[in-house]
Amino acid sequence: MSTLSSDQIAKAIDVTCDTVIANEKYFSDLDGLAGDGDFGTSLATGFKVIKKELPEIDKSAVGAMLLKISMICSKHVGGSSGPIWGTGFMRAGMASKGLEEVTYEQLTEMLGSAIEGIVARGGAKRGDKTLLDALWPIHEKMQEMDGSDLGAVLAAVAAEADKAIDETRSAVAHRGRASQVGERSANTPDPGIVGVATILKDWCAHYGVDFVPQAAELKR
Amino acid sequence: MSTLSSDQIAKAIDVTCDTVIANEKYFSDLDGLAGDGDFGTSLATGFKVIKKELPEIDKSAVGAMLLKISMICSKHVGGSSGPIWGTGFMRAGMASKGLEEVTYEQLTEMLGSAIEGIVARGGAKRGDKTLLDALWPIHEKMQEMDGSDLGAVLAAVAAEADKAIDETRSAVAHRGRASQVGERSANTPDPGIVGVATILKDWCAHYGVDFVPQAAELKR
Amino acid sequence: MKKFVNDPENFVPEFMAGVIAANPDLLEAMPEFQLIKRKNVDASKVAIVQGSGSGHEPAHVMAVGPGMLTAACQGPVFAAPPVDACYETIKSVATDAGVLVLVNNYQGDRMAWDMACEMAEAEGIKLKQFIINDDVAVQDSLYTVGRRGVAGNFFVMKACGAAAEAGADLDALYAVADKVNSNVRTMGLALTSCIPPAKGDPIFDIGDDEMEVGVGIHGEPGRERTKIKPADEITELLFEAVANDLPYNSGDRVALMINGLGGTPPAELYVLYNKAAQLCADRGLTIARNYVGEYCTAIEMAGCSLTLLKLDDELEKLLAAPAETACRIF
Amino acid sequence: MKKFVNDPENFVPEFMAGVIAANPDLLEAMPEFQLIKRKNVDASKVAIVQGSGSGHEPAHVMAVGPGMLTAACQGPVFAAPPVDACYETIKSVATDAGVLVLVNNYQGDRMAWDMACEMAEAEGIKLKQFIINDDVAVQDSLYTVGRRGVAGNFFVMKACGAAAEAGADLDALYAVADKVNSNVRTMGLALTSCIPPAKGDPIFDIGDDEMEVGVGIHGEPGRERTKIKPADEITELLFEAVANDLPYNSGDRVALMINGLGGTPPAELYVLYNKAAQLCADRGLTIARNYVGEYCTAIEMAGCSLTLLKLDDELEKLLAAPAETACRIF
Ligand SMILES: Nc1ncnc2c1ncn2[C@@H]1O[C@H](COP(=O)(O)OP(=O)(O)O)[C@@H](O)[C@H]1O
Ligand SMILES: Nc1ncnc2c1ncn2[C@@H]1O[C@H](COP(=O)(O)OP(=O)(O)O)[C@@H](O)[C@H]1O
Ligand SMILES: [Mg+2]
Ligand SMILES: [Mg+2]
Ligand SMILES: [Mg+2]
Ligand SMILES: [Mg+2]
Repeated sequence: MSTLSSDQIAKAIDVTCDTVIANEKYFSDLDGLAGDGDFGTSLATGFKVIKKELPEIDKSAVGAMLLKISMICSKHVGGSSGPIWGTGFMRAGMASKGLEEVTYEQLTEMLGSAIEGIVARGGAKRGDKTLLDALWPIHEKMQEMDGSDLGAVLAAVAAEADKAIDETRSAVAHRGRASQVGERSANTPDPGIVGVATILKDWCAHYGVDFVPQAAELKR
Repeated sequence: MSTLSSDQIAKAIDVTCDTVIANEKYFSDLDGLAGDGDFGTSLATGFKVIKKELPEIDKSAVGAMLLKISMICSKHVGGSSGPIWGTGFMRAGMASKGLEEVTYEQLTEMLGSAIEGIVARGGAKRGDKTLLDALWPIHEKMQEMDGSDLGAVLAAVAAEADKAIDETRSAVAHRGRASQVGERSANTPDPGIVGVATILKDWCAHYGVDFVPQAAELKR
Repeated sequence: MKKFVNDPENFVPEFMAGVIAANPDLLEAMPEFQLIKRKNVDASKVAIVQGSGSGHEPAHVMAVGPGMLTAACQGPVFAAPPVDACYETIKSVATDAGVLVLVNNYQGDRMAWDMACEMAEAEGIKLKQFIINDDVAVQDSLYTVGRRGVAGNFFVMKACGAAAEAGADLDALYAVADKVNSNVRTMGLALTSCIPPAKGDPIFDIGDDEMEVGVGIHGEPGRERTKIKPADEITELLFEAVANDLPYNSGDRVALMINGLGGTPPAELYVLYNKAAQLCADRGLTIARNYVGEYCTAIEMAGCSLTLLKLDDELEKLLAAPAETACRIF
Repeated sequence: MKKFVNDPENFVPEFMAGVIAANPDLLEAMPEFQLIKRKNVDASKVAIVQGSGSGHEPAHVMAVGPGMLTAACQGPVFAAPPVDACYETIKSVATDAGVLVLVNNYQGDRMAWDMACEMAEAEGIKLKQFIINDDVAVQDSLYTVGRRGVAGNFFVMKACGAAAEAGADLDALYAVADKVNSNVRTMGLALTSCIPPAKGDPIFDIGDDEMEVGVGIHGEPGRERTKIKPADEITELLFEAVANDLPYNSGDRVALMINGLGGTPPAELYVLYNKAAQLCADRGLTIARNYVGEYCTAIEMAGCSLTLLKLDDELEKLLAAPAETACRIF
């Protein structure tokens, strides 16, 4: 069974930094449709620091590295995204404490822990139109698959996130700044979900995994 | 020799009211080019009151009627135009005190008095790019002519005012709000001169006097 | 982007440095946390803190001063401050008397302050959190994050600030905050959008003849988008929404605030006040105190909000007490 | 036109009614002359009056109050008040101690006040007229009307207001006005135009990437039109123009004002203040008092002006004296 080293995870995070930084304005514009237009900037502010500090961060243990990244989120990411992503990285880090590399099962559990933490922090439910509506199906898909072909897993979860964009598009947001505009949030994509899907799309490109996006927001 | 009755003068003032009111926005726009954009509104505010009160104003004496109009200017016209037009009407009124009708010579003197008063009030000199640069040549033209054909006089003074627009266009304003922008007032028409010329053009139309304007501002 | 700004990333640190430079005797900063606090804090009194996105000045850091906030931190424009900054804000002014944490009801702020309060309490700091939610434009329901906290926040800060100076303890201060929040209602309206410096263009599009009724202070869409109306009709529609919500009844003494959202000049706010004062009189409300100006802005948005606070003797006295902040006239 | 306005012709009377409604104990109006005056004027003291176009609020009618103006009248937006209104303003507060008439140097204002002063003096009213002209953007020469009076006006009103309260006589007050005016310099800058309500559209056109350096408070073109620059460069260019004019020299104590022209939000003004304070320090100027906010606006123009006033002990004391106007924070 395939395992992921701390360095491999660090590399994936580094690719994520590039995605978030490159999409700063786009993600903020999406957030401006029904929210307050800060999503892209908030996230990019933190991931610029992560990008810069990542080479220096101790990578001998996966958990410690993720906790360090969580702290950067607490320190540098404003808006709801700070507590949400900070909590996610913190819980994933706690779930992988002391490990030098993680198995596919451990990776799946780390995501499960992150999701639990985010739910506890922000109280979102299925269909509330948050990035959890992408993370839940991703987690379920990972539980279904055996992880023997990580490329296949990546293609499958990228497709789940992609699907989540369109499946939640017509919904009304019930969390975050966008929830305070009522019906007006319907028929706009959720920026958090688009963010997760864009990261996965870019991972596919980076790892040479075939993936044909469906949602308009990924086809730009 | 032709004389003008108080009623005839009142009628000319009434036509002037229509001109000023109809050009409120245009005159302000002209003033906005190098000045502060209030000329049209300031003048129109006063002439709306004049238009309304004119039927009630005692017309038994020319002088008293003009003094009444001067008072309306003092009360209702803001900006430099209040003192300028108010002083002009006041001095014209003083020069025609007690007269029931005025001769052509008296009319010419009334304009001369108005000009003197405006000069004393605002200190403008020839070429300072103010409405005096229209009034001076008009006054001189009136002194040259004998007034036997008032239509011919009207056509001649309208042409003087028309000419003054283009003759002062390239000058730099030395008085009023527009003077405080230095070179920037060059190559804009002076709104006060355009105002005088427009009034005379409309008088020509009202009295059936042929007049073919040259300046762009009168050809709209 | 028509703004006075250098590198947009430095916008918040730079304006905060300006606030400190203009108030060297009154305030001091911890720039690494975008935090401003009073100098010479009286350790025997409850400290009052707040922190939220930037772009609402004079809220929140400019509201620090005697009789107002003890400390405040700022996030980036329109985004809640990072958790760390909230935590440090509490820690920087924590006294034995405790800390009152005033949070405007936005999920980002709430989550950041929740985490910060947990961290501070774990270290033994005594505190209470109070959530402000005065915006009637937003439906309050179990299925949303609830009503937003907007200009009514000023009255909570002012009343609690005065009570804290007078020596009230933490529970008493919480009760003051609760009394103000229960009696204050606001609704806003935008004529134009606004441009967060880092974004560089308007946060929403709005037609030349349109207005956004019930807009949030971050440009969030409101109750409805309509054709622009005369000032008196706008005042009426804001007043009705606000006055019917609590409701405010004949005989009530109130504070009335006309708040400018940043791009609306003083004269227009007084046109609105003029009508609002008439509407209060028509309804039998006595305006005991009034506030016309910029209290909680949305950067340079042209727009306004109308706030009513029902007063009792206690609140009236607290509002009248002296206070001082970064913003001065003389 | 994105403004809170009913019938544009009633804009000025309506905002003035709002000012009165918000300050019933402090102020009263004579609406037929668009005139606001203090209640309970002390007849033994010199009265201070002013009057100019509207659109510069809080100047001029909102600057009436104890320690500031005794009365002021407003013209239409951006136009001098009618002669009658100026005359009535003098008359309404004339005391045996006399009246100090403060006129900003615009030809319209000057002619109206000249006529009004002649009328008042003919009736035996004792008065002195003082002309304020602090704008360094305008060339001062025999061939123009001279420098405009802009935000520096605040300091003349404040210092004279304090001196009048302290019982100074008319000659002494004139000397105070002269001292302030001789030591104060201002320059403004616009990022956007503004819309007089009666005109309905912008008073000038300006590109999305342009700024107008040395703009007048009525949108008069300034020294030059350039590409927009970072905030620090803007501050530098205003500071250099102002500071070199008097000039202000190392060791001077100064008051520094960053004035918003109406559409610029508080945070941006503090970005400018931050840099201006550094520039003062670099030049060896000590900022004894500072002012950041809206003191003299051009309706809703986005822009600013920078003012320096060289202080001596007398002026510093006069600026520090208490005062009260229509605009309040608390
Ligand atoms: N309670 C929540 N739980 C999980 N994700 C959330 C929650 N609220 C918002 N989000 C996600 O965060 C995104 C918005 O982030 P951001 O703009 O930083 O927050 P804010 O709403 O405070 O402005 C949303 O698109 C959504 O996907
Ligand atoms: N000193 C003056 N003497 C005569 N006419 C003048 C003088 N100053 C200005 N004007 C005329 O008045 C016009 C501007 O009037 P207005 O806009 O009301 O004045 P302001 O310059 O105060 O805004 C100018 O176009 C000019 O023709
Ligand atoms: Mg957001
Ligand atoms: Mg003008
Ligand atoms: Mg946000
Ligand atoms: Mg004018």
